[in-house]
Amino acid sequence: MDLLIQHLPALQVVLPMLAAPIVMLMARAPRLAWAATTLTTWLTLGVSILLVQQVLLHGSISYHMGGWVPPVGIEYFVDPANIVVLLIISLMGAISMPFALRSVEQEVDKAKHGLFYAAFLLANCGLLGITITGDAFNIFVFFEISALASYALIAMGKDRRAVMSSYQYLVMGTVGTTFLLIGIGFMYIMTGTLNLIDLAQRLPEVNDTGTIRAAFAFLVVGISLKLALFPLHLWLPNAYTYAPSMITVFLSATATKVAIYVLLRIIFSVFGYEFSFSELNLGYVLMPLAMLGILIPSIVAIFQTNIKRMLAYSSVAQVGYMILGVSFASTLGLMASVVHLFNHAVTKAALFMALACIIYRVGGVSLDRMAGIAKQMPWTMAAFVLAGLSLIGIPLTVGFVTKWHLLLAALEGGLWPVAVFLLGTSLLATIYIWKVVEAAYLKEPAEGAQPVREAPMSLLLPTWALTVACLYFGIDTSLPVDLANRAAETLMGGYL
Amino acid sequence: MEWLGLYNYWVVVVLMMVGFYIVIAQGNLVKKIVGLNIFQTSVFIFFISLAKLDGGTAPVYVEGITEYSNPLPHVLILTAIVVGVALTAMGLALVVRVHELYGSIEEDEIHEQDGKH
Amino acid sequence: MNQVVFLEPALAIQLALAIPALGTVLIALTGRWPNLRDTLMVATAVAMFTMVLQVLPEVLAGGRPGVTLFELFPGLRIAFEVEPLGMLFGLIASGLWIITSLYAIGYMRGAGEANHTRFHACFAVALFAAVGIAFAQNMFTLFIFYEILTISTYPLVAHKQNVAAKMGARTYIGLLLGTSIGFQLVAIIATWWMTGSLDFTDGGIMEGHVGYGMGALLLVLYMYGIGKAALMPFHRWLPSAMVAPTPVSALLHAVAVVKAGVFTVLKVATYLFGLDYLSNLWTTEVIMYIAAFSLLAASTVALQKDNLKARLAYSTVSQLSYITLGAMLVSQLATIGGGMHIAMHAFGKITLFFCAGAIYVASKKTNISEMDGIGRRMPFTMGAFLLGALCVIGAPPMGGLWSKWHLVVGAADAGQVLMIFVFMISTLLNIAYLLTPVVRAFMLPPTDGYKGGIKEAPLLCVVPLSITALGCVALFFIADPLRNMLAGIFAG
Amino acid sequence: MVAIAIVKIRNLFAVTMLTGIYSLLAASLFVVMDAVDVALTEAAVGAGIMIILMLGTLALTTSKEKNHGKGQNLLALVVVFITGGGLIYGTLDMPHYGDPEAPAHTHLSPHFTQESVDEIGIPNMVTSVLASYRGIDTLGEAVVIYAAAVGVLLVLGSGAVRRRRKDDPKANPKANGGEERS
Amino acid sequence: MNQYVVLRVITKLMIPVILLYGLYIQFHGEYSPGGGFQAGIIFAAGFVIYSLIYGLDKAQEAISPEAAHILAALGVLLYIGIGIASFFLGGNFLEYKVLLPDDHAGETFGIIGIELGVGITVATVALTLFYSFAGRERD
Repeated sequence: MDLLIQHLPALQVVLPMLAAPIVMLMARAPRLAWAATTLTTWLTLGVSILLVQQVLLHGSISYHMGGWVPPVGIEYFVDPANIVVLLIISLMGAISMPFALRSVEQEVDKAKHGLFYAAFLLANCGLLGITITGDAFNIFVFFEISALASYALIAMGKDRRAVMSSYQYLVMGTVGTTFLLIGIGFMYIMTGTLNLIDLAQRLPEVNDTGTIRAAFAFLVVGISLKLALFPLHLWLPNAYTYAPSMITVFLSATATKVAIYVLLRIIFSVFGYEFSFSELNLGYVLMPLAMLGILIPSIVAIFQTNIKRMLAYSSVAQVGYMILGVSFASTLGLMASVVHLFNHAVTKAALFMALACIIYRVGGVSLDRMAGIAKQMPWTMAAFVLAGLSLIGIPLTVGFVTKWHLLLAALEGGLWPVAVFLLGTSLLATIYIWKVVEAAYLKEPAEGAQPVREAPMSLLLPTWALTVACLYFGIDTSLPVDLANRAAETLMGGYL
Repeated sequence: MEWLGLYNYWVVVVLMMVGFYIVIAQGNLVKKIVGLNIFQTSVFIFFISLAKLDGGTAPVYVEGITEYSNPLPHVLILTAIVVGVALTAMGLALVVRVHELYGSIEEDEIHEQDGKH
Repeated sequence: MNQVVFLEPALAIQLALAIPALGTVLIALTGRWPNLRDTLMVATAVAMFTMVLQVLPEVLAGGRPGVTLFELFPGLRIAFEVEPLGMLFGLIASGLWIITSLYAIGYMRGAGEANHTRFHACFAVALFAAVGIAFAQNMFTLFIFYEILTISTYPLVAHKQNVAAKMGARTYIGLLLGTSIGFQLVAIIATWWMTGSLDFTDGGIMEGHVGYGMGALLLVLYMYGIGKAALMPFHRWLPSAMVAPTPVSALLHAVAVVKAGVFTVLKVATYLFGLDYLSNLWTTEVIMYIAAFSLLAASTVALQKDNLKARLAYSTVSQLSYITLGAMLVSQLATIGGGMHIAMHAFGKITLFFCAGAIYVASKKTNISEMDGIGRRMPFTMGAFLLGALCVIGAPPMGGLWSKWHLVVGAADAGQVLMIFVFMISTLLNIAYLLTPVVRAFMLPPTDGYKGGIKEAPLLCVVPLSITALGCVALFFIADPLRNMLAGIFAG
Repeated sequence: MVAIAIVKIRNLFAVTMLTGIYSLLAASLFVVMDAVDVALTEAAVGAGIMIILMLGTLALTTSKEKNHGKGQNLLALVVVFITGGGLIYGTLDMPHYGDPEAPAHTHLSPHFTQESVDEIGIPNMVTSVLASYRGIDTLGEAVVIYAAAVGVLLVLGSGAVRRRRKDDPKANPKANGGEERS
Repeated sequence: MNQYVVLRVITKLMIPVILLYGLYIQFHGEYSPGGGFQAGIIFAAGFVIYSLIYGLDKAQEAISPEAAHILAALGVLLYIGIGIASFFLGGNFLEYKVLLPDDHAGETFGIIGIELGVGITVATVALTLFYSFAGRERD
């Protein structure tokens, strides 16, 4: 057990990495591949939970890869800030696996299951690696692992547009990571180090140089591409719409969240609050972008007839909320952003899962095909409505917890108009969610539509697990709020 | 002339811009991948030029020599090149699939086939 | 009285909320057996009313029993506390539910509507929310139940699922959610931000924390944020909601939903702002004039409506403004009058709606112009209609007299002579639009050449409306204890 | 230069060849700058794998780029010039090429160049850094290339010749996965 | 390409040389430029040339796609395995020192091991990629 505890940070990443090749070799036994993947994701979740425990008990953990003392070697670093993100990723990985069984069997060719799950594990491993590592270049490497795996997974969608959207994602994602690489290069030449903590200590000496400013700009733009910050979000709606259902669930809950975490790390921990907000006035750039990024995608979402696409646009808008919290440049705002990482992951995953249930039975989720579906799939639609309420931000759901803190942060900054804007935009969310509700509950099924049955238990249970989480954490807010609070304080405090 | 010392970087910057331009402006899917490649390779050259040390030699230990070029960027670029290949392979594989499904590798033609989306 | 009290108030409050919640589930589950389902519904209503009654003695004795369920963030609680105003609202909502549930069974079966189970389940949720609003200890709790009420009544409004119903329901939920999130929530959060509290406190929580300028703004936000009070120009939802089946209009849009609105107005005015603080805000008077305008304008519109339910809806808009106006007069008497009017108007208007529904069930008529001479074949219904109308008008021997009396005296007390005239004119308008149907029903010969004898609606429709009509009369005589209880608002 | 030619030329075979040449040029630049390991890799990759893959792609698709309107390129130019401007701005404050006083050469580099032989015991410092100091990076690298294999297999199938000949082409596993449209 | 006898003969002679060179690069990486990655590519290049001249089916007889997949997976597993082995010998992940009693020997052993893993993976992955592209018919 001691051995286990000691190596937790390494295990967090190595477990899925180790399992991927093994699962790939199970090409002949899809069920076995699934079982092995499920086991791995749950073990990974176990590791995350143990890590949370360790961090809460003993404070931050630094793990020296290869036994080399940082900054010479690479360090894995777990503190209250990234532990939340680790938990989100491994939780979402674990919960989407039981769901995957039936959904993937229907959507992906059986012969490819081994590869499919291997790619899924690699994506999982990449995201965990990005989050846990304490080395700038290592972030880049893991970004690419998760990206490559996601490109392949998205291309597995049934619609031929899946391939094209995967290609677009690849081009934009690669430009993003290349920008990231340029930024890392600039930082390296001015400081001679790649270790994030070391960087944080050495940057202040040189941060009045153009090089560092350019580095900052390239890092922020590069990561913004990955996190789909408006107007760099163009890859996201297509990718989410055409990917296999289970992949949409997983990616929507994790991929952009991890990118946001990296952005937070860079802005707050590496460059520091002073440099980012006082010298470069990042807040003035992010706030309008965030507000536009909430407004425009929300409006676009209203006009979508494919519900998956509608929710994808809503995801872009939700990224706007998270960035808005960051742009307030206060502990409270930051905390709202971090808590929204968790809340939105749970909510959006629940929504996409409900859609996946409908896709499983009906075959598509255009507004027409959902007409009258509530009678045939009452449990699925009930979950959709509840999670939808959370997306809108109705009290007693997790969505409200976010909105509440964002509003308080806006008021704390004296930004009344922003507060009103925030509430106004939740009305936009109401409109698009309500369109679905109206179609599902009040419309009669189209002529000649085949009646369908309720989704199978293996799909329904994970959906409801997340839906219940939406409600539970909306009432007993202490766990996410507490973790987010610690995370925000850690980030604001920098690495020192 | 102080900026002469920076000349080397600027050549690389021009290369990067050319690559980046291809990525954005070209509608041919293969060319886009080529553009990405050029873009990335230029970044690699940029990194390697960071590592160069006047009077240093290749970082392989030889008795008596104390000045070596910085090995760290070399390592990073080794990794980055591999990543680049991986991405290229993946991108080209997708292009092949796109061609099979649409019969074209021109972006505008593909968008036409898919309607508005 | 003491014999029927067998529970601790705190437990009774929780049960009063738990019973309709449980009832919803049971109704949803027993949908396949209509008789069992309907029995369960009535049983739920009775059980709930019993629970609400358990709390009454302590409130009458001046106590304010309460219970805290849980804390969302430090200081932000989901908690309940019953004070006189809430007691009154709770009693009315749960008491009238029993009668309405009987009526609903008769109406829904008689009018051949579909989807009974969904209808009754949503109804139970709505009542759950109404009692939650009545008993809320703080603005946050109130807001949550306010939203539950909005959402749970949406399927009821859209019940018929035709184009008109859907459009009406869209207006309904759009306006109610829009105002509550766009204005009310802003105001709530701002209040929390500035005062650090959302608890309903005697004398208000604003004084000393919020400047008068900001307070003036907050007042406007609250008053328009409480869309259910139907202050013009955000009253459109109420006529839209009339596409719903009549029991919905009767209980929800004459009692639970709209009264939740004005109840919230009274609560906010007395317990968040406090009357003294309110009197220092320049917007108080502005809102008062707007309420006066709504009152007269809605009455005028009502006069022109031929559709009986639409006329009653505009009448409701007008009557709600009485209560808002009462709150804005910043006088204790007027506030008490507003509270009483909640009760009086509830009985009066529910009777009127029951009658409209009964006419529809019996003869499928909805327009007043078609109802000439209908009094002869439906004497009980139209008799009850007369009583209800008189109650709303405020004529003796109806309960409505007392609430109007207090409002007028309150206006005099506040020195707002103009408002006395407003009340007077509106009473005349009330008479004009409420008594014309009665006169036409009894005096004019039937236009459709109907000659036959009495053909009333089903018994389950007629009995409830008779009960509520008698209630209007009864209120005239028990107005004094009611007044005493409401005076407790300012005793604490 | 070669790169600019790539923009202009429409024959994709030529483009591929030029890319190869570009890679070789880059490789020789690497040698000039003392990065022999990198040069070897770039040569192997750029002139080897990359070309083979591209030719494979072109064989499977088409080698002619089609003519299309040139109207929308202005925006691209603006974006590119902003990026380039940012890069130039970034380089202005940089230490000069080869400057031994640059922080990059004074902070960690000495540890690698002076002590790695003692600590690790092998003369090629690049290998020491690669495999030991930054071992997890290299593991990541291996996983990346492995992920590419997984991805390409998912997208294109394994390309097994024998199996395909035996089976009916329609039932060929590689052809599935993407083709049934919803 | 059966008619190009010269090519076939030269290829036959060249391939062992190429593979040998690959092995040299693989195991000499500690002393001179090169290592697992470069070696893997060169190794794969040998097979690619072989299949260009003799046909894809012949190459797949030598190393079947399935075998390539398994080897690619094993390469990664070897790398991770060495990392995990150092757990049990008291070190951190990828701490090679602990693998053998002597620090330098341990380091060298570890590096050779992981380079081998990289080499196998890269060679077989490159081959897999080639098979995937080449094995697809134009349609």
